[in-house]
Amino acid sequence: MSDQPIIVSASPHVHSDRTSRKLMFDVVLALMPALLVSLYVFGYSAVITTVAAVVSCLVFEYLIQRYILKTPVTIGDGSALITGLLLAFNLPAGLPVWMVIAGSLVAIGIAKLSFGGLGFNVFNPALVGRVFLLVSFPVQMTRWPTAVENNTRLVDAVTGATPLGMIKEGVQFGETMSQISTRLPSHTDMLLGLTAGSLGEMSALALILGGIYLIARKVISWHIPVTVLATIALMTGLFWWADPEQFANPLLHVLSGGAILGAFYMATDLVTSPVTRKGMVVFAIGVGVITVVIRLFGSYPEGISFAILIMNAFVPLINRYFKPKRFGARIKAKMV
Amino acid sequence: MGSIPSHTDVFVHSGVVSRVEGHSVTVTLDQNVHCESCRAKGACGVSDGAAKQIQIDDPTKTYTRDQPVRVVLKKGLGHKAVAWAYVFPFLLMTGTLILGSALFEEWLAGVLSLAVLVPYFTGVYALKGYFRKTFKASLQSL
Amino acid sequence: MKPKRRASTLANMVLVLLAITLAAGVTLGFVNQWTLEPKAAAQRARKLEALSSVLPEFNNQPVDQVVRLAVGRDSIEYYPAYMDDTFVGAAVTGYSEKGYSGNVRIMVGFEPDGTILNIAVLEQKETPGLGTKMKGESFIRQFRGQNPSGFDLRVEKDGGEVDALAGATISSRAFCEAALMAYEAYVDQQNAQPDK
Amino acid sequence: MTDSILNSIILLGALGVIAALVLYVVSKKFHVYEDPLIAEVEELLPAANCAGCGFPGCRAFAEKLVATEDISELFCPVGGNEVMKLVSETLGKAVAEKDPTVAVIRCQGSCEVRPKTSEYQGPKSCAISDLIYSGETDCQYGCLGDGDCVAACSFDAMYMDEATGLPVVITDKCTSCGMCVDACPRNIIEMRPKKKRDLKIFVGCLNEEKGGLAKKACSVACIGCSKCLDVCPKDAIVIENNLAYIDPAYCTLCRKCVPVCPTGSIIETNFPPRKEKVAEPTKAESDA
Amino acid sequence: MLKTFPKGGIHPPENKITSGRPIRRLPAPKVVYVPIAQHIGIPAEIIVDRKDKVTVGQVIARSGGFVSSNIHSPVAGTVTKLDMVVDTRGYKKQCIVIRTDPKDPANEDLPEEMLKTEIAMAPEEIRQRISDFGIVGLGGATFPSHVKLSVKEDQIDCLVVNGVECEPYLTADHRLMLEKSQQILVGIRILMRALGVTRAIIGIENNKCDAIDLFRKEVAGNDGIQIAALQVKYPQGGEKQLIRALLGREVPKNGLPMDVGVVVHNVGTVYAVYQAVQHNRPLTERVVTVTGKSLQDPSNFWVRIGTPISDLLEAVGGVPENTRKIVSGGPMMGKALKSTDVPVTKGTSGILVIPEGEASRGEPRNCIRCGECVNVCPMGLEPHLLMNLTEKGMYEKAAQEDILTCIECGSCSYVCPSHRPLLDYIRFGKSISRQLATKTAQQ
Amino acid sequence: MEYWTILIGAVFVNNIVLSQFLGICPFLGVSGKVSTSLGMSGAVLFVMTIATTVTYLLHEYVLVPAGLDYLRTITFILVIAALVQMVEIVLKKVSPPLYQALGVFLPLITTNCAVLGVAILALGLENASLLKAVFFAVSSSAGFALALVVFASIREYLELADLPEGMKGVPINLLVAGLLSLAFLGFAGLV
Amino acid sequence: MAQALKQNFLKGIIKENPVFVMLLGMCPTLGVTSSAFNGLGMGVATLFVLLMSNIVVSLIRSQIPAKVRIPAFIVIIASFVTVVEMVLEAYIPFLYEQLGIFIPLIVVNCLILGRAEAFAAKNTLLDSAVDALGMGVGFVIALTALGATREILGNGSLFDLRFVSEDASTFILFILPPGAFIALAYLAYLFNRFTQKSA
Ligand SMILES: Cc1cc2nc3c(=O)[nH]c(=O)nc-3n(C[C@H](O)[C@H](O)[C@H](O)COP(=O)(O)O)c2cc1C
Ligand SMILES: Cc1cc2nc3c(=O)[nH]c(=O)nc-3n(C[C@H](O)[C@H](O)[C@H](O)COP(=O)(O)O)c2cc1C
Ligand SMILES: Cc1cc2nc3c(=O)[nH]c(=O)nc-3n(C[C@H](O)[C@H](O)[C@H](O)COP(=O)(O)O)c2cc1C
Ligand SMILES: Cc1cc2nc3c(=O)[nH]c(=O)nc-3n(C[C@H](O)[C@H](O)[C@H](O)CO)c2cc1C
Ligand code: SF4
Ligand code: SF4
Ligand code: SF4
Ligand code: SF4
Ligand code: FES
Repeated sequence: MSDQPIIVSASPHVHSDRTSRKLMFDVVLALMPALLVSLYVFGYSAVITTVAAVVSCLVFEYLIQRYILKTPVTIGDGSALITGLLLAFNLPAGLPVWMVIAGSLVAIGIAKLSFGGLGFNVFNPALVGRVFLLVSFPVQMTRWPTAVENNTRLVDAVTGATPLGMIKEGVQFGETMSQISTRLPSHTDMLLGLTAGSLGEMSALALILGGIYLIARKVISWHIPVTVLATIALMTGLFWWADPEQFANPLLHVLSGGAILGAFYMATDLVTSPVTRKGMVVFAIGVGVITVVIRLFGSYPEGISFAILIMNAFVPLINRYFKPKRFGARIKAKMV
Repeated sequence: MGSIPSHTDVFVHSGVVSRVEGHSVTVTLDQNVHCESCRAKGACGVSDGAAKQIQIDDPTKTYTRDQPVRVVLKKGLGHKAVAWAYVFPFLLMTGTLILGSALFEEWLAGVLSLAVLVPYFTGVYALKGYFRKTFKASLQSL
Repeated sequence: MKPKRRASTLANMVLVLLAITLAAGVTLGFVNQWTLEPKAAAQRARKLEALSSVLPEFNNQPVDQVVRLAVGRDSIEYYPAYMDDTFVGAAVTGYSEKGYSGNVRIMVGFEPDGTILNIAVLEQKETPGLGTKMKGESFIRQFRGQNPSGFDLRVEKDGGEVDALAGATISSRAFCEAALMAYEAYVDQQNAQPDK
Repeated sequence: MTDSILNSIILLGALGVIAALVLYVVSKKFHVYEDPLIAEVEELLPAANCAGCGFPGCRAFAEKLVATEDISELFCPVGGNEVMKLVSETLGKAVAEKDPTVAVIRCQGSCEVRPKTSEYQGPKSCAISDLIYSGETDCQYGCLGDGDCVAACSFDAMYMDEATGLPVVITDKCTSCGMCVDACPRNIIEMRPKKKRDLKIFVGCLNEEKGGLAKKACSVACIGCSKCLDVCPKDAIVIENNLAYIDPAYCTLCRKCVPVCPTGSIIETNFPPRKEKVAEPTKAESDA
Repeated sequence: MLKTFPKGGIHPPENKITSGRPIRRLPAPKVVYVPIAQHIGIPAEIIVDRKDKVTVGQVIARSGGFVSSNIHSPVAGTVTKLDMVVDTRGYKKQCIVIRTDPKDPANEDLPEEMLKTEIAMAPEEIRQRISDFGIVGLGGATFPSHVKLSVKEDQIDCLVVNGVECEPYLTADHRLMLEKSQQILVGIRILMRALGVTRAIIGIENNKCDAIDLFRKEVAGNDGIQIAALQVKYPQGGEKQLIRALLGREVPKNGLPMDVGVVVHNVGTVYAVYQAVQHNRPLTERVVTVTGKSLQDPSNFWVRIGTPISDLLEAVGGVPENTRKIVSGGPMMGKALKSTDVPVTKGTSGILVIPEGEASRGEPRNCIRCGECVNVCPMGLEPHLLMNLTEKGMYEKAAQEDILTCIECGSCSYVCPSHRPLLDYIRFGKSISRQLATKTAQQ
Repeated sequence: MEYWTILIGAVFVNNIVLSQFLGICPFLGVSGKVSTSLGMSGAVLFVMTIATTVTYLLHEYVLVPAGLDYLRTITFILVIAALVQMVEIVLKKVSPPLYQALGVFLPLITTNCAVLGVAILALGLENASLLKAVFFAVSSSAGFALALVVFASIREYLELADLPEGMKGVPINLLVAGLLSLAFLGFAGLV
Repeated sequence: MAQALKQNFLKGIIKENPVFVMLLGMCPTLGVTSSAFNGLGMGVATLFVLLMSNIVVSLIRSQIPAKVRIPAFIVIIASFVTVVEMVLEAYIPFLYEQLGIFIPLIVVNCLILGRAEAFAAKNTLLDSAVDALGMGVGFVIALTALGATREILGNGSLFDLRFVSEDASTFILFILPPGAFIALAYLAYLFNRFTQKSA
């Protein structure tokens, strides 16, 4: 026998080789294609924003855990890294660095560690950070650098409107969809990511690629992303069918804005989404409906961040009412 | 193994026996059971009826005055009680108001919608037997 | 130690409560009487303050010479100002229902030729930090000394010359609409009473 | 003008009268009787709500005190005799005086004297590891060292000694509420009378195995050799299942048993240091 | 599609390295330590004394009640002591120590008996025999088998024989089925007669194709005995899951198999029944798999009850240097041992030796609410919630969340990516909840 | 449409708890149990409706004609306090078992500032009418209920979290309310 | 005696701070504190009503039959609130507009703050005045602190004194509703940490 004392523990004595760290790094991997597209599209400013967000998230997690909460430091588990990445993905490239840092502080300090750290937060940290910045700095947060032409410049890229922004503004001016659509980028551009928008929401294609990887690796299940996108498509489709001059077509709604980023990477955050499949579907329908309501009738052109946060609040309620079916809960078993 | 007597499908409220008449026990409820998380519980409440009293019949055991007890109520009954006490009269009131507004002047409609509560509660009074049977709470001594 | 308390008999209860409510009634009645004047004065003072901030020096009582004009769903006010009986300008209110949240009401001071002297915001419920910046010097500054006859009182986005507040185009648009309303009313008023 | 004042008086006066009438009716129908004594007694209690008295909280205990005739069985360990005396005065009922007690840890199995023979991996909780197995050492009676007792103490009267891996009671802070006694799955903690200057003598071991086995598992284990029993002048010691127990009711703190224990299993607290070797009997007696 | 239960379950690496190893016999050990509490229920009462001579199969401790069982001497020899011996948890428990008499021929292995297919006994006699001959469930729970047979007429319509052996590593049942298939079939008929049923199903996981084929061949469609191949999925062998998989019936919450007209017996139990009824042999030995990737010679053994586990490990070439954990039972449900001085009991199905690298548990981290534990729980529970509730002392709430229906399969702890010790807490929560429940029941 | 605006406004956009700050004490104070908060919501619904009806009538048909606007606060609070008591008395008289069930189930309904606040706000609605005032009260209580139930469920959930020392209790409750309110900003502009 | 009074006064500020500890009067606390001045104004108005009504109740307490204590107390508080309302409208109209609906709500607030007084009404004039003063000052401090925090973060100013340029980006969120909750959450957190340490 080994000279070290024998180990005693309760069963089971074997364990699957999945760990939460591996899960997290799978997500990071899945985000890479989209990040590469963004680096190509926005150039240096994307690098700066991403690095600022990631580094500051990690640093804040370290500082707060070490010096304020005095709990073990967990920056190695990869969750703060994801929060940083996703926060950056939700910001316009080239946002002033101090704002990025403030957003990270809010995400990590307020939304995550105030609740006790990984696993206890009710709201999606990256989104809390993002929405905090959006509400506080609406001007800077809606200054979108246009794609590609400016990717080698360091500062002050020319800014353009996002497709959803153009629609919202157009509708406010009383324009019809056919007038607006002349200004809109093509669907292919949106698929590839050659439009204005947040750093990471650019390329639907790259995001879907990563999403499929996550589903294949069983990091996330298909229920949330598919339901969210289907709900968005269905609802916007209904409105579009009723009045195509007033409302944009469903394909545009699915491809534009943060719909895909949100559906695959943010609504699926394990911590802040329901546990059971049924619950996930309910949650995802909620996200989809609120997103569409905000996009079509609210004052923000894009609503998925808010929608996810609002539904985050409903998760405890959903978990409460959509429990797995207990074995043997059926009153009388049927005789065969 | 058998089924476990589930002690969790109920509401429990502690109180003190304040009067005993035969099998009818009057219990004064401690007010703060549901406010346990409220820091201001000591200072809370505007109405003077801070200590609620309820009457319970329990022929099985005897109780003495000032005995601390727990009142136990089946969980589903709480919502049912809320429906009878608040939600139904509310629906009646708003219904009357909407109808009344269409037919009469505003003030009359308003007064009517308040007045309709009188027959409602009279009706509830008439259903005494039903309520007695439905809302049975029981006592546990501590 | 404990003071003896009045027993809770019906008579006692009614009497004491009656006494207290009566006392309250008297007090409040009197305080109301007493503050009626100051309340009115305060309102007047606020108006005067707004007036003097947007008008050149005057020595008449514009508040007493106010002209009410019905415009749209609401009415606006026209306050002429005189210095020793010479017309030195007028303050005209304007409003817009297109604010981000609720109405925007402003008071525009015009020189006799219609040049804007100054603008004061009377009422707005815009979002703090966004729409509320319409009260700020840097926004108002661009209107001073402009004559709307040669200055397109619309935000740049709509083809006008007003530099909108960043992130608050809606508020800026409402502000401009109110200013334009005031200007048009002023012009109408001048046309109706050409002597002034 | 004065109309307004008059109106306000009339309106408010009417409201006042109505309110008074309503309240009068209410007071007739809603008479609430609560014994004011309950509140008074509750004031006296320490408000620790520790349940050491056997009731859910101080309020419940107060209700019980007021309700029961004979309260000599009831005792608030936190408040101790002082509070009970006040309660007795308030209620005019007799209370029993109890010796103040304090928690003691009846295990000395530090890492040094009780070698680890296995390594436990699982939740740091005595209750859970007790459920899983007999502990990291070969003693199935001793302290598991995961600190459930420390966690249970709501008065910060306990801490885990890093060096020994055993819990320590801070006697001055201990209110003798007994929560730790309940928390320990191995029943290691005992409430012993505090006596004067907190002098205590007790056997710091619970191992019921035969001497050799016990000694093998832990070098300071009680081996049930009866030497202490033989020297005890007051017959305060009983030996059962290879284990000695000193009954505080009879022990006069003479300390005779302490030096004779071959394993050093008997613990004495707060005594002045012993003179070299055998202490003079007179000295020992004066200590008592 | 192979049958299986619908919700939950996992598929850990099977590692059935001993499935090709025929069952060997170990010579009778020099000393046996026979604990008196080897079954669920009341411990047996010792009826021998020091220095008594006993022989193989002699009752040495008598059943202490209805839910209890006789214990028979596994060897011929002399009772040396009534002493204590450590159980799998490391606590000392009463046992009878018997020194084997090396000269007594009874201690030599008996010759293989001829297969005896005729069943002479009436149902009542069978039940009595099973009770007298100390037969308890060998599937793990060691529940006295006669209790399960004491059913009302027509209450049961199907006997399920559990040949699933879903635990990784273990092959005792598998080997038994291969080597004693005919005896098992006779045993099944005995039990069918005792229960008065005409239908029996043997459930076997599809990773034991040889056993399935063998049974299929031998049954040849008569007797109402069916063979069902099952998908390989842990914990298929749990009786509730097995019944669901085979018959589509769901044992009600807090209910028993008999509530849905089923009795489940392990194949080992069935074989023991055969031995008792047909050959008058009480339960004194069983098959134990001694296994582990680091062992020189992992094997299956016929082992006499009371044999120290250290002897077994000796027989496979000793414990390797790098061993850090020794488990009695399989890796999913077995108990880690503190020492090898523990005797084999009726419930010991295997000994698993785990080397250095695989012995340590991962550091637990915060739950990330991934829901994996919920997905794999075959009982439809929410293990992460149950653990949290227990951790925070909210036992009533845990009881409300059906903590007591957990079958302790450990699937949740197995999958948790955060290495949460879910089952550790759930077990603790169950014990407290049970205490609370009995307390309220008393009120 | 006007009614639709009132409803969406009171429930989502200007939720009376999350953005108007009325009834915060019960919101933060009442225990975090979902079933209790559902019951509370029902009670508040009734109390707010009846209180608004009475105060609206009192204001429009007594105070204003008599020129006693300035007695609004004092009369309203008296009337509301009396009403709450009356409801209790009536319930107790009419059906003791019902009253008893409520007593066990619900915390005492106290007059909180939400009732007074809604009664006063209802007077200031555009083109106010009794119907509209009552509808506003109903919408407000729906908003109150929504916030209360969601909040209660989150608090039940947070009982299981390892909150940092010092965040427990008041701070975390406020923080959750804040983040909830932040999320609800997304509804801005719906009306 | 003086010591006891001091204690009585201080407990309202720290140990029983109505906002941070007792969680009372949250509506005005959150609703009107978008600037330090508003917070101060609301705090002072509340302090005044609380002090005055406590004094009056304490003076006439022996005359009030037990059963009408509450209505009597309501009437007295509501009267003072109405006075404050009218005076503010007349003399500080700007503040009157800012505080809006929360002025009448002082009634509810003071009713709760002063409940101990109403219920027991057992204290002498001096005691109850000091008690009210302590509570009131605790309330003023909390409201002003919250208002100041929100104004500084959200508007870059304190009591309307700007220290960043008008066009600078500030954390607007803090003068919006969510900011009220969040700022108070962290003030309460700091308060907790601070008092726990000193305890
Ligand atoms: C919570 C919130 C508050 C807002 N407040 C205002 C406001 O007060 N004034 C305004 O013009 N726009 C406000 N907006 C922004 C408008 O919805 C709209 O996006 C903006 O006016 C577009 O103007 P821009 O082109 O200048 O960015 C607000 C938006 C939100 C979400
Ligand atoms: C108190 C008790 C009574 C039982 N009664 C019966 C019974 O009447 N019939 C039966 O088939 N099994 C009965 N069982 C046995 C269980 O169904 C089950 O086989 C046993 O607990 C072992 O199952 P396991 O190995 O899946 O854990 C009983 C078990 C217990 C604990
Ligand atoms: C998680 C779990 C897994 C089990 N796996 C098996 C198994 O693989 N084979 C088996 O015979 N019994 C297994 N059992 C035990 C059965 O549930 C049941 O107790 C047994 O088949 C009854 O037969 P017995 O009384 O003859 O032992 C398992 C029990 C549990 C709880
Ligand atoms: C599939 C997946 C999605 C995630 N999405 C997010 C996210 O949207 N925002 C975020 O802050 N963290 C995200 N994380 C990381 C982590 O779960 C998050 O930081 C926790 O919410 C912190 O408690 C994600 C992790 C995984 C595995
Ligand atoms: S040490 Fe034990 S008895 Fe003493 S106060 Fe702590 S828990 Fe209570
Ligand atoms: S004394 Fe008991 S509870 Fe305390 S650490 Fe030791 S075993 Fe655990
Ligand atoms: S909770 Fe119990 S039944 Fe469910 S997976 Fe875990 S151990 Fe198995
Ligand atoms: S598997 Fe682990 S991390 Fe996932 S929900 Fe369950 S306990 Fe949490
Ligand atoms: S101040 Fe307490 S509810 Fe508003």
